[in-house]
Amino acid sequence: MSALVVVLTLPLVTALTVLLLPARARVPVVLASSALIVLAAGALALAVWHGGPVTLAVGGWAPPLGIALRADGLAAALIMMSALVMGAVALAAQFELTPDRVGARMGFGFWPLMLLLWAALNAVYLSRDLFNLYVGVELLSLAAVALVALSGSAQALAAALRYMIFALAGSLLYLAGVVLAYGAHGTLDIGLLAVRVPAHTDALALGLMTAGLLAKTALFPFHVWLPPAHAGAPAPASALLSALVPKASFLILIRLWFEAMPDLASGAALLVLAALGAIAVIWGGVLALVQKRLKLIVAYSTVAQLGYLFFIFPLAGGDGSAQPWAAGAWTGAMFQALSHGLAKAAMFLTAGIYIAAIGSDRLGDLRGLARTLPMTGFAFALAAITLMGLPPSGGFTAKYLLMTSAFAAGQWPWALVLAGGGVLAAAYLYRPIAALFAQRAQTAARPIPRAWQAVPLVLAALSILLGLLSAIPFDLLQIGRPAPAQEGL
Amino acid sequence: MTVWLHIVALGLLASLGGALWRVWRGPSQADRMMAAQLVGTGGVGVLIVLAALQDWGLLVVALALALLAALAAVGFIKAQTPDGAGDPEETAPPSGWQNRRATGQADKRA
Amino acid sequence: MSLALDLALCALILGVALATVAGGGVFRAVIFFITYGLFLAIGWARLGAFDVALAEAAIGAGLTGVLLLAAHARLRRMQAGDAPPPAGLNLPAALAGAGMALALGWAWFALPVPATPDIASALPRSGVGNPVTAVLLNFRAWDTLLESIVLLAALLGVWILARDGDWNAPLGPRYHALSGGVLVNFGRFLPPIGLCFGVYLVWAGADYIGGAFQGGTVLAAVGLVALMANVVRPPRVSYALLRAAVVIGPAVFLLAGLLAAGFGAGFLTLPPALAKSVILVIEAALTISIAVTLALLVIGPPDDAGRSS
Amino acid sequence: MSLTVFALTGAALVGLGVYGLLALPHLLRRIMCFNLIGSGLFLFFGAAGARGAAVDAIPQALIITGIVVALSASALAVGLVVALARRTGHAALPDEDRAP
Amino acid sequence: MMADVATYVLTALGLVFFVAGTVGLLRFPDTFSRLHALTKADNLGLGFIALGVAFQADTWAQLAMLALIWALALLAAGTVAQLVARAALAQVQVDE
Repeated sequence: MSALVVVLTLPLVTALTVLLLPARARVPVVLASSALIVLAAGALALAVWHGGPVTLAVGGWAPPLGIALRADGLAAALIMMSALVMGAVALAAQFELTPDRVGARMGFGFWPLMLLLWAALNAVYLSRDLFNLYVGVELLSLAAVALVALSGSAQALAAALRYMIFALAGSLLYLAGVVLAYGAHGTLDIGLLAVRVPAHTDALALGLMTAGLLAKTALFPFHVWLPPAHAGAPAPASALLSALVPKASFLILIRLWFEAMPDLASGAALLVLAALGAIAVIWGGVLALVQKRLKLIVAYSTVAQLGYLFFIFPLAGGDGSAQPWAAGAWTGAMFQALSHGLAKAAMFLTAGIYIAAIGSDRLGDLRGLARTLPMTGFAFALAAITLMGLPPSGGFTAKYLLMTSAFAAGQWPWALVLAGGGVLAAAYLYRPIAALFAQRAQTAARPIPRAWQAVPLVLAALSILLGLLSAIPFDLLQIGRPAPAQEGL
Repeated sequence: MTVWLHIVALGLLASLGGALWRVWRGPSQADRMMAAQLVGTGGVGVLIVLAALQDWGLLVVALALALLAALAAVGFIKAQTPDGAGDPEETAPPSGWQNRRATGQADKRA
Repeated sequence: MSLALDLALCALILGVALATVAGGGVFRAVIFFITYGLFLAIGWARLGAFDVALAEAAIGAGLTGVLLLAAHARLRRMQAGDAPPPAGLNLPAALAGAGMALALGWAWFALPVPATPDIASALPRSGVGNPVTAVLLNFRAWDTLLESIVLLAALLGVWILARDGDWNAPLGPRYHALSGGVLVNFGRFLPPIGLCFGVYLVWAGADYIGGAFQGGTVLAAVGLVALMANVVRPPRVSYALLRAAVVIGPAVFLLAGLLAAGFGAGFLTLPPALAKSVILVIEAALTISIAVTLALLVIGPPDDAGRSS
Repeated sequence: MSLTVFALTGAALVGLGVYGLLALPHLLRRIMCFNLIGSGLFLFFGAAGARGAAVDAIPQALIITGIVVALSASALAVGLVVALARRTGHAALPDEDRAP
Repeated sequence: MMADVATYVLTALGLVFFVAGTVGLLRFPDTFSRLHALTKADNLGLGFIALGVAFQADTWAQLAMLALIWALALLAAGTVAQLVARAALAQVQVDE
């Protein structure tokens, strides 16, 4: 059985199993199968590395009748990153979300929802079919909304509902585009749409799908739902929501613009997308600067960090073909997606540890905690290095690639935003770091198991390692890269 | 025959349009619900006519509609009771209906 | 003549939708929404999409209606049943709505008529005669499998909305009814009919109108009537048989797909010779899960009425 | 001709739903508006799929999937509204953004 | 031929009952009289429509289905009318 089928189905199989198991068997099964999925993700990446993109026509029916799945380097990398984050979150959640700490309801609910979220992510990463992507994204949204609501407080419920409204509106806009695409071309397959006979309605279809996906990716001005939702969820859930969920809708955007309908990319549209990204970088950073709670700072930082991803649209190309900087910008944005995922998950997990230790994540209460919990403080600082884009982290590689392509393309405003965003990130992350590493401890902390403390440290270290060993992911990301990402939109 | 069945379907739809006015006007919730019930029955009638007109398979749809209309009505009746879970025939809620382990008549039977 | 019928039907659909959006009062909007689903089902019948008509009649007009009615009743008891109606026309919203409608209207006239996938020649290898069922259970089985998981995710999401203190209580509100009353008798009489009809729909769906989702919805509907009449008691979240019923559909579906992959045929590939029986087994299991899941989605999380305000 | 009538009805339903979604504060009404938009899109889709020589079964299958997905989402949304109202007494979201 | 005549007459009768039910629904002054008008009229209306259409049916299965639909509608409407009347009696509430 191929690794692709395993990463696609094992989260589902585990979710169904967990529903049938007694409470005490739950965690061991999830951890064991998480390890298996990480291995399968590695095997898939290896298969892609050696043999090029892996494809599968589900049910043996080729498009346009059936649904095609395809793992290219990008999908394999995202699957691997998600598997690592999921595995780490499962390890942290076994300490944090035990029934005696949070009650039987949350202790039960988190696990199947997390696994369904995982299944949805892998399904979206792999799918080549626009309607199948719709179903996958709906599964993702429902599981994510439920995770936001998990704590049950009025604030969390309001945040979940606001999220749900944006997610549903986004789904419907996307669906409208899918309807027009099938209505005009009789196919939903991304590969077949790339070779379609152009129709007048294509621009409308692409616009509707893009608008819907932007709402789900929380790009400015659709970002208002994200901070309360990500800050209101229990920390392990926040880690998943912030690190992974927006990447899925972003990936669909990439598939649409670079693979299905690259011929429709106009300079103005690309400019708008990147400009919204730039505003998100600045605005998210400024708002993160004025927050008083650690989880809110980290959540607003997600708004800012997601903004960088949209620089891919004008920079991964230009007016000619085969510009040397195209590779830089495309790969840079993907590095940003990967390193942000690892670092952001690490940050939310450290926030969870602090809340478990002192019952609060207010900056004032965090003073001096790095003395009592040194591993956690170190993990936060490492993750912060990645988010600020300092060498030698994965975030540095990402921003370096984006910045050099911006200069090479002569589009220096993006470089300016990259630099400004880095400064803002340094500023808003300085505040929690300064508090954590303050001289005297403010609050007495409950003891935290060392194994729990090690989890975010490993994730943060991975995000640094991504920069140190950037050659391997760099080459993996080039496999199966769509032609427009080489020649530019 | 085809023309006549079209006319019947159109007439039914027109009649349902009239019933919708009662849904709009109310004034009581029961008025609205009963008018909706008439719309449901009329819809079953339209589907029966369409079955003769287009495809007899539509009788299946008509049957499903009849069944589901009953469900909506039961849902409405439940919603009309004081705690939203009762039965209008229990003129007063059975003593201790708040407590599910208490002695509601239905509880004893089960 | 036929056009006149369609015009009248569409006018009713639009009028009812307008009343849902524009009318004051949430209860009235809910009732109009129920009739909307009904007219829409007739519309699908006119379009020749009988399977969709069946799904819309069962889900759109029936289950969604009950869901909204019950929610409105609960909100009313919390004094949240109504919000002050917005004053006048919201101009930005009207512009957005009109823009969207005009864009789609324009698109209709601009859409080319494409060549569509060749279902007819693949149908004999699919194992079933109803092309819609062939698409759902064979050609695009992965969609349908994910969709059954979506239902499960929604159910889990609804369950975790319970208050912590209610978590071990039976699901849904505490229904009660007058023993020997009209409601109880109805709740006893209807389920057998619905059971036969639901099973018929699943069985007939392979070659004719119907299918697992429609059959499951009908079963869920009569199940709900039985629950509301207090003829059947809702179980607790922890009840093993309940968990099994919710899981069996997706589980059998996945197992069939993985077995196919294990034997080298490829994930979810059904060999034509076996396809019919495999599809029937999957549909039977799916029907159970869909019926239970839909009914439980409607009654909501465990809610111990004794402690509710 | 009939197909055009249904398609344009679908488009109008989407417009109505979008209006209601943006203009109506009560969350149950917003959920109904979501369903209006979804069913309007499906109606458009169904009409589009019936234009060819033979009726295309794929849109029908996708619509059935879509109806079930819409119900799942509605059920979760309704559950959230009821849970929110139970804690706050309101079935509308607070107007001000939590964002400063 | 006879069958067609029966269909014409019976469906026309059914239509008349439906229209009468609607008129009663619109014209009668209070909830309870409206309820009465309604249940009588729409059940008879549906019955005559079903009977009329039955003369066009080709198979016994279709006849059985028509009978089942009518029986179910009759049962549901009877039950519902009784319960709605009780509910309305308990609290004649005017919403919104």
